[in-house]
Amino acid sequence: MSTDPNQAVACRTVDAEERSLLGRVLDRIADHCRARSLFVLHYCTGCGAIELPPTMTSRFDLERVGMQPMVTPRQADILLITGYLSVKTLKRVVMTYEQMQGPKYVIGLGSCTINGGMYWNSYATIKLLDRYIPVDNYIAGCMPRPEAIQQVFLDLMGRIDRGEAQAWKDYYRRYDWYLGQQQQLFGTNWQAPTDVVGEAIRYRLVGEQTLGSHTAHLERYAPYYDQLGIIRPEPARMKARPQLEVVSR
Amino acid sequence: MNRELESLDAVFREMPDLKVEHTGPRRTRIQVEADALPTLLELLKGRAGYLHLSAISCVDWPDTEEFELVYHLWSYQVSNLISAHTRIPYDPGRYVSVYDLHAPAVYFERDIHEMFGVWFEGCPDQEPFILTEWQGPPPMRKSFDTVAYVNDTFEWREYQPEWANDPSGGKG
Amino acid sequence: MRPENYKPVQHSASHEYELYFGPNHPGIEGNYALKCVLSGDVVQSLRADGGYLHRGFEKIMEERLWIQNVALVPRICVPDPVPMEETYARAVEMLGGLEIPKRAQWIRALMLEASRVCAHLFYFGGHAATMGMYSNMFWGVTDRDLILDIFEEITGARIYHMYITPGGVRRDLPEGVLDRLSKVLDYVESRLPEFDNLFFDNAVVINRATGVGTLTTEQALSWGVTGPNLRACGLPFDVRRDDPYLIYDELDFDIPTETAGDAWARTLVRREELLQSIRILRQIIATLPKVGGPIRCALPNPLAWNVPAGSVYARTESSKGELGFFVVSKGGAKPWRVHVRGPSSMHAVHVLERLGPGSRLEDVAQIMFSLDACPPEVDR
Amino acid sequence: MNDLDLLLLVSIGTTAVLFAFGTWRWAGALGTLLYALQLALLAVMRPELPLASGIGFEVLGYRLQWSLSGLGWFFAIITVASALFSAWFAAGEWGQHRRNLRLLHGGLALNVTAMLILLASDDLISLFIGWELVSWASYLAMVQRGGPAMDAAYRYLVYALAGALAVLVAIAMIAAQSPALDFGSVRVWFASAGNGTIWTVMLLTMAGFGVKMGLLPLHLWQPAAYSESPGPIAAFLGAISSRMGLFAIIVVLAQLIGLERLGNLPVAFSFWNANEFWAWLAALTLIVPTFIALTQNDARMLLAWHGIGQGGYMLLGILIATPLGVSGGLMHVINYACYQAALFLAVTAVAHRTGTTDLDHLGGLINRMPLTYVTMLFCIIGLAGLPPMNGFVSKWMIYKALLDAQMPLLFVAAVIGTLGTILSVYKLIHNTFLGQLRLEHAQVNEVPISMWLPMILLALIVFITGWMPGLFLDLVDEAVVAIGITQLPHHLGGVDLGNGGLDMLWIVGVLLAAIGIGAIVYFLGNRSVRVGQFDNYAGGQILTADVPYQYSHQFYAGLLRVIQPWMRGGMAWGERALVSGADFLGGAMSGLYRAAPAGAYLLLAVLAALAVTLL
Repeated sequence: MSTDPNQAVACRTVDAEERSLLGRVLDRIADHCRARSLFVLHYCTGCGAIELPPTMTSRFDLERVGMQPMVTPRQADILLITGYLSVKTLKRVVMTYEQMQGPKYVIGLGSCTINGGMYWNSYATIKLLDRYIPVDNYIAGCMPRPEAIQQVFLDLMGRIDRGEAQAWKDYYRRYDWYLGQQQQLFGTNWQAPTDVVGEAIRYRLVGEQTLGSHTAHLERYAPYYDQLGIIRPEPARMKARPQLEVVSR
Repeated sequence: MNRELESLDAVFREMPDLKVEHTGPRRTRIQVEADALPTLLELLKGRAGYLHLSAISCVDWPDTEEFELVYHLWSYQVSNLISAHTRIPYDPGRYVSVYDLHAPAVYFERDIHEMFGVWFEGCPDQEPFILTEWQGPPPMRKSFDTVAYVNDTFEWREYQPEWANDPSGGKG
Repeated sequence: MRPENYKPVQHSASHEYELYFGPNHPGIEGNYALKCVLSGDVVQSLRADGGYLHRGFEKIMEERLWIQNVALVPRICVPDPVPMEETYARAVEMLGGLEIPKRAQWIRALMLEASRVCAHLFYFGGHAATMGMYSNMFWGVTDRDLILDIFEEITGARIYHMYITPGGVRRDLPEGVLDRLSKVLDYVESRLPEFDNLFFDNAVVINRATGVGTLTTEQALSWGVTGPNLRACGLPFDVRRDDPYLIYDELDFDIPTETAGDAWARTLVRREELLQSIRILRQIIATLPKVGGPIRCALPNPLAWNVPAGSVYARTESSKGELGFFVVSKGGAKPWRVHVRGPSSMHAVHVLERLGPGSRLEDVAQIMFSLDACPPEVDR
Repeated sequence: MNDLDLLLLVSIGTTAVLFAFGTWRWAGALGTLLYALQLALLAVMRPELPLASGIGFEVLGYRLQWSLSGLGWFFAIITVASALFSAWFAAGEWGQHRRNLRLLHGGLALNVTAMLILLASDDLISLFIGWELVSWASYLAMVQRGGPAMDAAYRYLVYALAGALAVLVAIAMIAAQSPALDFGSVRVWFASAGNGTIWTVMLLTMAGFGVKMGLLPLHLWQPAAYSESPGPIAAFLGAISSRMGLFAIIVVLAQLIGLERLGNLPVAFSFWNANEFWAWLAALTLIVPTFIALTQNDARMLLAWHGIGQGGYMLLGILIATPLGVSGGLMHVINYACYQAALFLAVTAVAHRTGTTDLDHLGGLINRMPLTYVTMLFCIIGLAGLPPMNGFVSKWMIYKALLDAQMPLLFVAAVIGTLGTILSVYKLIHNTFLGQLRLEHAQVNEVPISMWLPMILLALIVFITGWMPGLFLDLVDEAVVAIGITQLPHHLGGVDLGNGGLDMLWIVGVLLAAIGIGAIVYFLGNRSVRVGQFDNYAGGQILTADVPYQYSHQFYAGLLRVIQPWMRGGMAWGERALVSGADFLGGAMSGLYRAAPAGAYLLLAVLAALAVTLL
């Protein structure tokens, strides 16, 4: 596959309808299985985390629907935003979200993720979570009861099973917009470690708004990448490096 | 009880400029000049057993352009809480640290430095703690308008739910 | 990885390396970070990094009405919210010169002690979990839920009750709730032998926790340690007894102490405190039906309530230590300044940064948890 | 003039040529070719074994003769092959950056010659001559880098001379009682000798030959001496040099005294016999240095300590005295030579690019030096004794032989040693290749083909002979027969035993199939994304390159805290005590001489003589 971003824009998004019959059947089976084994990233972002132990442990027992807490993003399917997010935490959440592998789902727990909730006039917390990462489900309340959390999990499972929970693709298709929102908050120097554009190409999810003026900011640091030998999608950048002076004792 | 209060009185006798007021059970309020405060704390600690620095609070008074620093001290022996109030001007906004007397002061002074911008001479650690990634002014000052900041920085969700206009809650 | 952070620095030999606990770490209670510098598995230095849960409470409380803040304060400390409500309410009462009716005082004490039982049950589970023992956590959380049910019956909410308001409590107790609470307490007490078998008499746990994060009495005094952590060093100081509020001077309870000052002593003190809280609750259950009268004093119109000017410092013994609210009023409809002195602010930053160096990596989470530090209260 | 004479001549010729043309640019390549020629000669002479040399002469009534038995031939193959790979490596870019390699190439060839002479010895005098030649040749190889290498080599020399003295005493004892000193006569003499005599001779020879092998407690000189020599030399010395000691020990214990006799030789005042005594010493040699290797922070020191420990396996295997055990022990010699040489070469390659072998200064080189990484990966799997590499086969044979011979405690000891090996080789590869790439190494490149080809070839040998151990077992057979043990029935994939054999063809086949399934899923799934070094999750914190995150110092701190009470350096302390004791005695003697005038000594001597005569 070409790794030139200019060409990659032309790479069409593969719609569900355009997939072959076999592909659709496989997707259907995969979704069905996936919905029954979900790992939840246990990132206690806000005060909603206090209702998670009851939800997870013996009284409400989330494990009976096939969900388990997972501590690293690479293995997790669901990112649970348990309440208000301060700007400092949001940075980490965006990093964490980008490190999760697709398909990935986000649940915003509590009113503060929906519209700022109790902290509408706080200078430290964000008001709209879906401006920064795509959100699949919201749970209203301050704070939501374990039953509500479970209900939303069941709802999400059903949507995954039916192949409807596709919000994560939006992040790749409109990465430039999301990055712009993040940069507005964190400053234009902001850049997460994950190569989202490369992943969009990989997943064939490059849309009209994947690249734009905000992603152009990322290119400023290209010399650093060369210097540090960090892998970038453009192989041409990996030029021959100068030899080290051979030291012998 | 009386014996302990005597020692407290001895402290007050040594510092005649104090305005002492007993505001309630086990509560004493002392108004003290800024340059006399460290001496007062030292005397309280040494003579009257006020070992426990419960908190240092800072209040912003924009009318007089002053910060009010309040040192809350508790004596385990006397079971009394002294709040020592003092005021320092905005300019230069510097004060001495009482870290050498009370180690917990370092946390509160760091916090006040972060939230109000007061500089404490001699405080060993005034690195940002909570606001490490904050670019704006010290947010606890009265001059910082948080609502205006929020309106500038964040967007509001635009929705007009039906039930908001319908006092019956959508039931009829 | 923001590339502008990359200054091409030559590392020295990596005899020391950095390891980050959190902000997301299962061994840490909540969104809080510790930056450890380690050599081998021995902590060389430890730096607390907070602010992930910062909401600017002190600022937004200045912009809300006195009564609106009742809804805001419990959210400062998530695992133990009732003392927050109580302290704020009492500060406003002290400023406004309000007299709390006797019955409201008893109900408030009931809420406070029930909340302490909750917090301690949560703590046992958490402390066990930092050693990799999760059964205890499952038990603690589940037993705590029974008390949350009682809370829900009394206040309508499981966690954030907003029940204690300046002047009294929001509403009276429902019919028969004291009996149900009594049964729950019986059950919790009957569970304690099982907790003992699993946790408190467990040789593995005792060996893992003794000598970890030891505070001497002098250190505890000079570092501003309060609450059970101070009592674990042998100092029987308790705000409930030494600076009594509500009806605590009418109650009969002991102040348990230990002398070792390590993580295990802190846990043992909390176990005894749990029993003392149950003892207090039994007294309240016995007395409360006999205390009649209103549950709230007369308040002015809450939307146009100007609290007289002045400043007070109200203190409460929360499950974590001394909780103080310094409230300043300028005589207006909103507080001029509210300063929250959470017990964890001292424990999670000042004490932890000093206890960490020299301890081993596997004990860091245990030290943090045994201090029962609550990050939302640190960050406010 | 038979093949053996030709081989010795070629070897001596190689030494001469390489000393003469050592500064020439292509000296390394020339040496490689000459070693290849020697290897070919060895291959050719295989059907004629044992092959007696035409050279031989009589000194003081003793006949000196040379003859290559199957055992010597087996060790000679390893010797020459190790020299070949070392010379090849040195001929590449590594050597081209150095001005004068005369000493390196010449010293290497001299070592090979000396070792061949030792291996071909057929009587005790020639054995001793060969032994001394090897000692001095090793000294020449070790001193090359100067500085600390000089000190280490000097320490070695002290040990070697003391050991040689012990061996000389033993030979003198035998010469006083045995009619002749050729191996045949000595074997006959041993059969008739009393237990006390055998013990004395055995202890003296073991003390002498054990020095070279690094048998506890005579091992202290070895790590520094090996690790301070230049890379290819270290590879050669590490691979084979110590095994000369093992060869001599096998000659004495197995060929001359006989393993059955060893089993009947009681240790005074105990229920042990000599066989068990040496087996437990071998087990100690296996465990102690391995766990000392765990604490090393220098890659070459770590490997050198392992060299001592692995010697314990070989001796242990041979002392089991069953066909399986002896084959396993001997096979471990050749397996070990392959991966130890490759590991030293890999470490040298890393040092060539980064300038350091300090494990605290390395890390994350996997993307920068992938081939070196593959070499090290293959070889540490071999060193740790895990399938599918050849180290597994020989260790499996030793374990199995221990269990069959009903020595469960020694089995446990061997497993403990393996555990230590696994831990410390993981430390080696983790601290070198895994983890965080240090900024100063961000632009390091793979070594050129002239350097990686010999390494990779050795690594492939390690893998292929792990897959088809029959290839090496064929060679081992020659040596087993020479010792006088029955051959072990084996096939290409391993060994057949009555109570469960080993077939590596199947094991590796299943392993490859599993890897294949994984590969199919991996490549068909095609969803992998390579991420940068710092696109990593650390509890949500932002990682930056200017902070060290590599856990290298005090690796296994928890384990070491447990075993530290047993690791107080008792043997090093003993060595120092011996040195200072000798120093003190020498000082006292010297003081005595200086303080008293010669006349007083004369008077004392006369008085003493008078007293003796009068009494």
